[in-house]
Amino acid sequence: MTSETLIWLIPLPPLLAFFLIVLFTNRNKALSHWLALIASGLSWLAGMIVFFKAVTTEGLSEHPFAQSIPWLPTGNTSLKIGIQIDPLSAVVLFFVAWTVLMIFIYSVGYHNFGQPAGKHDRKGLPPEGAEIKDKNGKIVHVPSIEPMYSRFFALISLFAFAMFLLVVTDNLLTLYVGWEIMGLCSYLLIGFWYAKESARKAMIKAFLTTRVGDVFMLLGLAALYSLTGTLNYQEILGNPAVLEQLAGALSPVLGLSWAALIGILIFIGTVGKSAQFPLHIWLPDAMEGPTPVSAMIHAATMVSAGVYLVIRFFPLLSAGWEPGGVVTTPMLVMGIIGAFTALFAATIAVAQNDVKRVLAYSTISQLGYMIAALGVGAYAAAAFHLVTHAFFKALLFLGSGSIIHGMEHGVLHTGEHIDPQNMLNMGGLRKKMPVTFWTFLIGGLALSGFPLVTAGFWSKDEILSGAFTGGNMGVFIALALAALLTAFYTARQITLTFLGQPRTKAAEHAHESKWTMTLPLVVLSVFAVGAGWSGIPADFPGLGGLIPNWFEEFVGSMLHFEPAEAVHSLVPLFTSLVVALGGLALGWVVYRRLSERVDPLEKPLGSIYTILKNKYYVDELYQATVIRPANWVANVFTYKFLDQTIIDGVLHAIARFGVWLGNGLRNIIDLPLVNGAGDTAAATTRGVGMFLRSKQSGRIQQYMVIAISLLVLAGLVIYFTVGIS
Amino acid sequence: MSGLQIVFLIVAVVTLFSGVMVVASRKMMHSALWLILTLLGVAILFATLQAGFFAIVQVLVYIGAISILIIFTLMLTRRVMDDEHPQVIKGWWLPAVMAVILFGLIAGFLATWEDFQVMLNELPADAENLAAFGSALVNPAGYVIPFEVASVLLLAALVGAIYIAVERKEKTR
Amino acid sequence: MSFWRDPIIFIIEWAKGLLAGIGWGPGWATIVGFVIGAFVLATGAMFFVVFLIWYERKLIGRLQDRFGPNRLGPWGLFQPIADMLKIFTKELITPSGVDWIAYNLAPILSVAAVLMMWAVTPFSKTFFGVNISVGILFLIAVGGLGEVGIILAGWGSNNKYALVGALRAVAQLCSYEVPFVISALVPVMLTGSMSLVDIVEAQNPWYILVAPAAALVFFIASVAETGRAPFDLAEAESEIVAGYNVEYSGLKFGMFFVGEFLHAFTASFIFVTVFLGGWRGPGADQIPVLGLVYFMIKTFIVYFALILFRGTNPRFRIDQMMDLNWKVLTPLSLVVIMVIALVDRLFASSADWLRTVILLAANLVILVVAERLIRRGVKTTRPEVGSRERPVASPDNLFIQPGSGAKG
Amino acid sequence: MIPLSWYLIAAAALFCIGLFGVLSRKNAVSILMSVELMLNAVNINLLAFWHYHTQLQGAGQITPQVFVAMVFIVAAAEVAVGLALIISAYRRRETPVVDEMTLLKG
Repeated sequence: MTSETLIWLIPLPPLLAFFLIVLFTNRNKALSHWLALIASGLSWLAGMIVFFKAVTTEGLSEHPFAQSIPWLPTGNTSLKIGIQIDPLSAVVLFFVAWTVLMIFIYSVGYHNFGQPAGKHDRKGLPPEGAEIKDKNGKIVHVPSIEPMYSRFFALISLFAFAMFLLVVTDNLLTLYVGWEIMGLCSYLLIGFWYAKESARKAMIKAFLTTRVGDVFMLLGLAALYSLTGTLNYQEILGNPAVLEQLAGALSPVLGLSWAALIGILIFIGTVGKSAQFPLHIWLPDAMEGPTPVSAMIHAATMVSAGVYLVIRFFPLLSAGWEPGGVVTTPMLVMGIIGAFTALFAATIAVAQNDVKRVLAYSTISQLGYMIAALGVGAYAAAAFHLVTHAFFKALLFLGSGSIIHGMEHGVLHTGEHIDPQNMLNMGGLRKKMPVTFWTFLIGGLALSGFPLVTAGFWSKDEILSGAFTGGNMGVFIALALAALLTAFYTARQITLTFLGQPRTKAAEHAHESKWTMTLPLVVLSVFAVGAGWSGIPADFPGLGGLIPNWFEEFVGSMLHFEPAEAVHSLVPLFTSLVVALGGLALGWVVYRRLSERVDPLEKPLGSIYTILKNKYYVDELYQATVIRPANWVANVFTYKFLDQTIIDGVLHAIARFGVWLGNGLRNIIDLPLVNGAGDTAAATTRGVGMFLRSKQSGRIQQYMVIAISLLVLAGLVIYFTVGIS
Repeated sequence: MSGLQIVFLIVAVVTLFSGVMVVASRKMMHSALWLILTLLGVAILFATLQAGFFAIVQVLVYIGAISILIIFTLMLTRRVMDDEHPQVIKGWWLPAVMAVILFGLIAGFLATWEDFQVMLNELPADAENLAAFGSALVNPAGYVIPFEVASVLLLAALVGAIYIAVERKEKTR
Repeated sequence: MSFWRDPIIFIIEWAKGLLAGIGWGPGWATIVGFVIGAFVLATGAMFFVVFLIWYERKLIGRLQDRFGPNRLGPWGLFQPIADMLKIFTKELITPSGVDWIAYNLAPILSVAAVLMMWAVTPFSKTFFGVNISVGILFLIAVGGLGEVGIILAGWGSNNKYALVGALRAVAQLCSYEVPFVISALVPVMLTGSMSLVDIVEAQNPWYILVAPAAALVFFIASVAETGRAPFDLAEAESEIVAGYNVEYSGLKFGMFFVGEFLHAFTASFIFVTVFLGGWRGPGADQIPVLGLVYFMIKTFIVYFALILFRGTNPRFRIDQMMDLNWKVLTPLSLVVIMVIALVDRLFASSADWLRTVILLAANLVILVVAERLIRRGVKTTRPEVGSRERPVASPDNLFIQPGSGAKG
Repeated sequence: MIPLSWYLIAAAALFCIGLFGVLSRKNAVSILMSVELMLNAVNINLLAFWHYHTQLQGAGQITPQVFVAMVFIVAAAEVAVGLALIISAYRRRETPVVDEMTLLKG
């Protein structure tokens, strides 16, 4: 089998699994999860083979594995469907395959496979737990299996299909298809427990918010197709002539070039999908889904798609840009939005108590990093951070799921009524859940960029140095501050959760999750450390050159120009060292001795803390600026003023006048003259109607005779007027 | 006048005559039998056009399937089969006049075309290129979509016909 | 070309030469040749039926532990001739109320349809009526004319039994055309041509060895197409008197009778043509007349099988007949054609013998699987029909004398 | 050797006969038969033009053949559904005569 054939086959097993589960096996839980697991395993296997083939192929970026077939003929051209694996999609495929497989395995344990069904469990609600008798005949509470277990596996299989499709495709159209299928899946997965009102609201919010971005993206896509006549990556991005033309031509909007306009439109799609600043509000709410798994899909896989898209379209976004030169408009927009989002989300994360929400905001912040990196032209660094972030964020989310699972176990055991997701209720879990602790620690250190060892350090360092050498000091400072905050809230999270003493009884009774949940943690923690070593900069003091900077060579070959000669400076390196270590230390010091369930920062920060806790009131802002005004306009202006006062008033006046006039006229003209004529007309109409009624006989043939007669008549007329000449 | 022309004239006259009989006979069964003769005549006309494949398919589909189906239906609706009453509607002369005028019009319009009187010569033996025809039907660059649509149509017709014609029994309690 | 190698073609060439000698052009000579050939073939076929009837009666007799015809002539060989004479001399009764055209056209059509099939069958390498490029389609199309004949008979007779018989017959024939056509597509696909001549030439080895499953379906479907036992519902004597031909007598009945025998024989030689290599055999390429001999031998073997089939199987009920068609043969033939298409395509480049072996294996697998599936659907225990015990024939019974064996 | 015009005229005549049948026959089955006549007329035309174009351009033309095949398919589907409808209507209303099916009468 050639690589191309194999690539075609990558997305198919999950799709097949989806249909099989939905159509046939949804009654049988074990069979359903085996189907899903085997399918994702097959995709993983194929993905790995393709990845290693791609890595060992020389000059892959010039001659990617690609193949396409015509799909929809549209006039002279035809929309094609095809596959393409180049260095960028190869590395994305690598981490997608791994994380997807791990999620699948993890889900088996997370949904309590092998546990009895709960008596009060209903479809659409999280399982409440079951009562069983243990050996001594005592009734104990244990977690119960998810009632819609098969449905979950079907949905994540479809999700995996869409993600693989998005990665292996060679054109924007198929990418868009995968993109939208993912949107649908995220809608369904966020609202997986659809009986909860909050879940329903969150699913609608996520769907609608991302749709805003998607509409703009579709506009960009349509513009691109109408200008170039193709949506294929190679034909647009691999062709300098096309890019040059697009960058040169002026669009009708704001004096932007077409390249800039399309770039911004596509970037708005990313803003929606990857939860960047104005459209970030859906992501924290998306945590309503089945805790870690869906959250991690939304945080580690799907949002990566948005970043993948802009990385993929970087040649277009940066069309006309020379390294070291003035950045293009889209890049400027990306730099500003990315840096702002990174800092903005990091500050919010500091004040969140929900273990998942911290991670959600952290995700937004890290995605902002990548966008900002692209904004300053650090192409390979962005891709690198995308990969490392996917691994350690997946690890953190799965870890948080494990924590919550352990806490839920404790809650079930003790019967306490506390929120198992609130970090203030935890503490001291280190001894109860050692595997989770160590893996979570690795993930957390990677996230905060713990020097030299973790993957996060290398990628973040590259971004910082990219921002520094890119000469964009504003971006650099914002990112550095964000990194400091990142380290701080990470330390806060770890300290609150694992260190110190248990603050509730439930935390005392928490215990380690099953191997199906811990195995993915271990695997992912290996990558959270190891993935960084593939991209150590060659000029790093001390370590540089020990291992070749493979990643930059591999992915960097995608760009057709040489990256700027890096003026290496120790400033960014020191910055990243200082912010990482400093933030971590600060977090540890502040939260080390927490015993009561109150955040020690709440008092000193005062109102700032409240603002942060309420996420800068963005939701409320939208409520006040978009939703309320819309309601107000509808109610007060349109209904009360326009409708009731003006229109109705005018109408009433006309009516009154009409009544007066009518009364007058009636007696003078109407009764004698009009009525007489009217009656005659009515009688005539009636007569004609009676006559025509006999023509509507319900006999089709009669109608047809009439139709044909007219046709023949028309034919005769044409024949004797036109035909003869 | 060559032999083929004579054959054509005889066949055409027979075909048209039996066509008239299809619409004119009082007995439905006779009308169906005349229809078979007409269809056979059309098949022979196909053969004179050197479209042997379609001639055979005409016999296969029309005579072997369609006319049999029609006769079947006639047998199932037997009450009127022996009906000796007029089978045409009262004002039948109007459609007749229409048909004649329409025929005149078509002929008149056709006569204005310059190639109307062109002779159809004998084609080379491989003109009816069935292999090319067959592969065009399954070629994405050819007619695969119409072909697929037609297959779906046939399937839908099959299912629909069964659904419509099946005698629904009252639900037994 | 010597006379002995290919006598028929020799005679035809000689006759053409004779006509040319008189001064007729080659075109007219061909036309006259066709007319004479058709006449000779048709007449020959009709007389051949006489022999077929004897053959069949003899065999059926043996199957039923009787002697069969054994009085007139050696081994009763002249018995059918006597029957024929009797039929010729019988009165032609035309019942009142019949539709004259339909009533009289029906027997003619039912024989003509069968005879038309002889026009495209290659009897030997050189001896065939015409080689049309869509030979197999022609066979099926002409089969449709036979159905018209039956319908005409049933309707024209103005008789309820006849009508019911015709309806049954046509339902059966229409239904069995589906697996018939699909299984006939297998040889077409393997050959790449619909011409019967090409199909015979391409059979190396015989297609029954390549696609036995298709051959089985084809055989059963063609038996059903002939309307003989066990598929003789259309003339089930015990149910609807004699089916569509109940109102016919004398020679008109004889035509139906001849048509049926001829159809059975034709079905067997079509099977031979399509699946058993037609005239192929050692030396048939060099000496075409040998091909004719091989062809006849094979045909009689198949015809023998047909009679065994007839003699050993009870008649189907109508629902069983339909079940067999729609639930067994049609799906089976669809599976067979898909599998063969797939295998043939996958192994298109490998050696011929390898492809043959793989196709054979695939067919056998299909047959085994189908057999398993059918067995699962069959009710193994049949419901008891009567509750009381039936009287058993015993020596006490007055109608059976002890010691007198059944003698036919 | 036969002029194209003969075919076209014959087809037109057959078409008009069919049209007359559709417009004037009472029985639904009859109408269906007349429709078949019209379809056949169309097929004669298509094949005549196939011959004409093949002769004109010297190569076998595929498109007319495809059209003829489509007409066959559509005719088969139409007859199947049409006859099923007629049988169904006959069961309900005890008549296949279209004249008596005047549910749309105003």
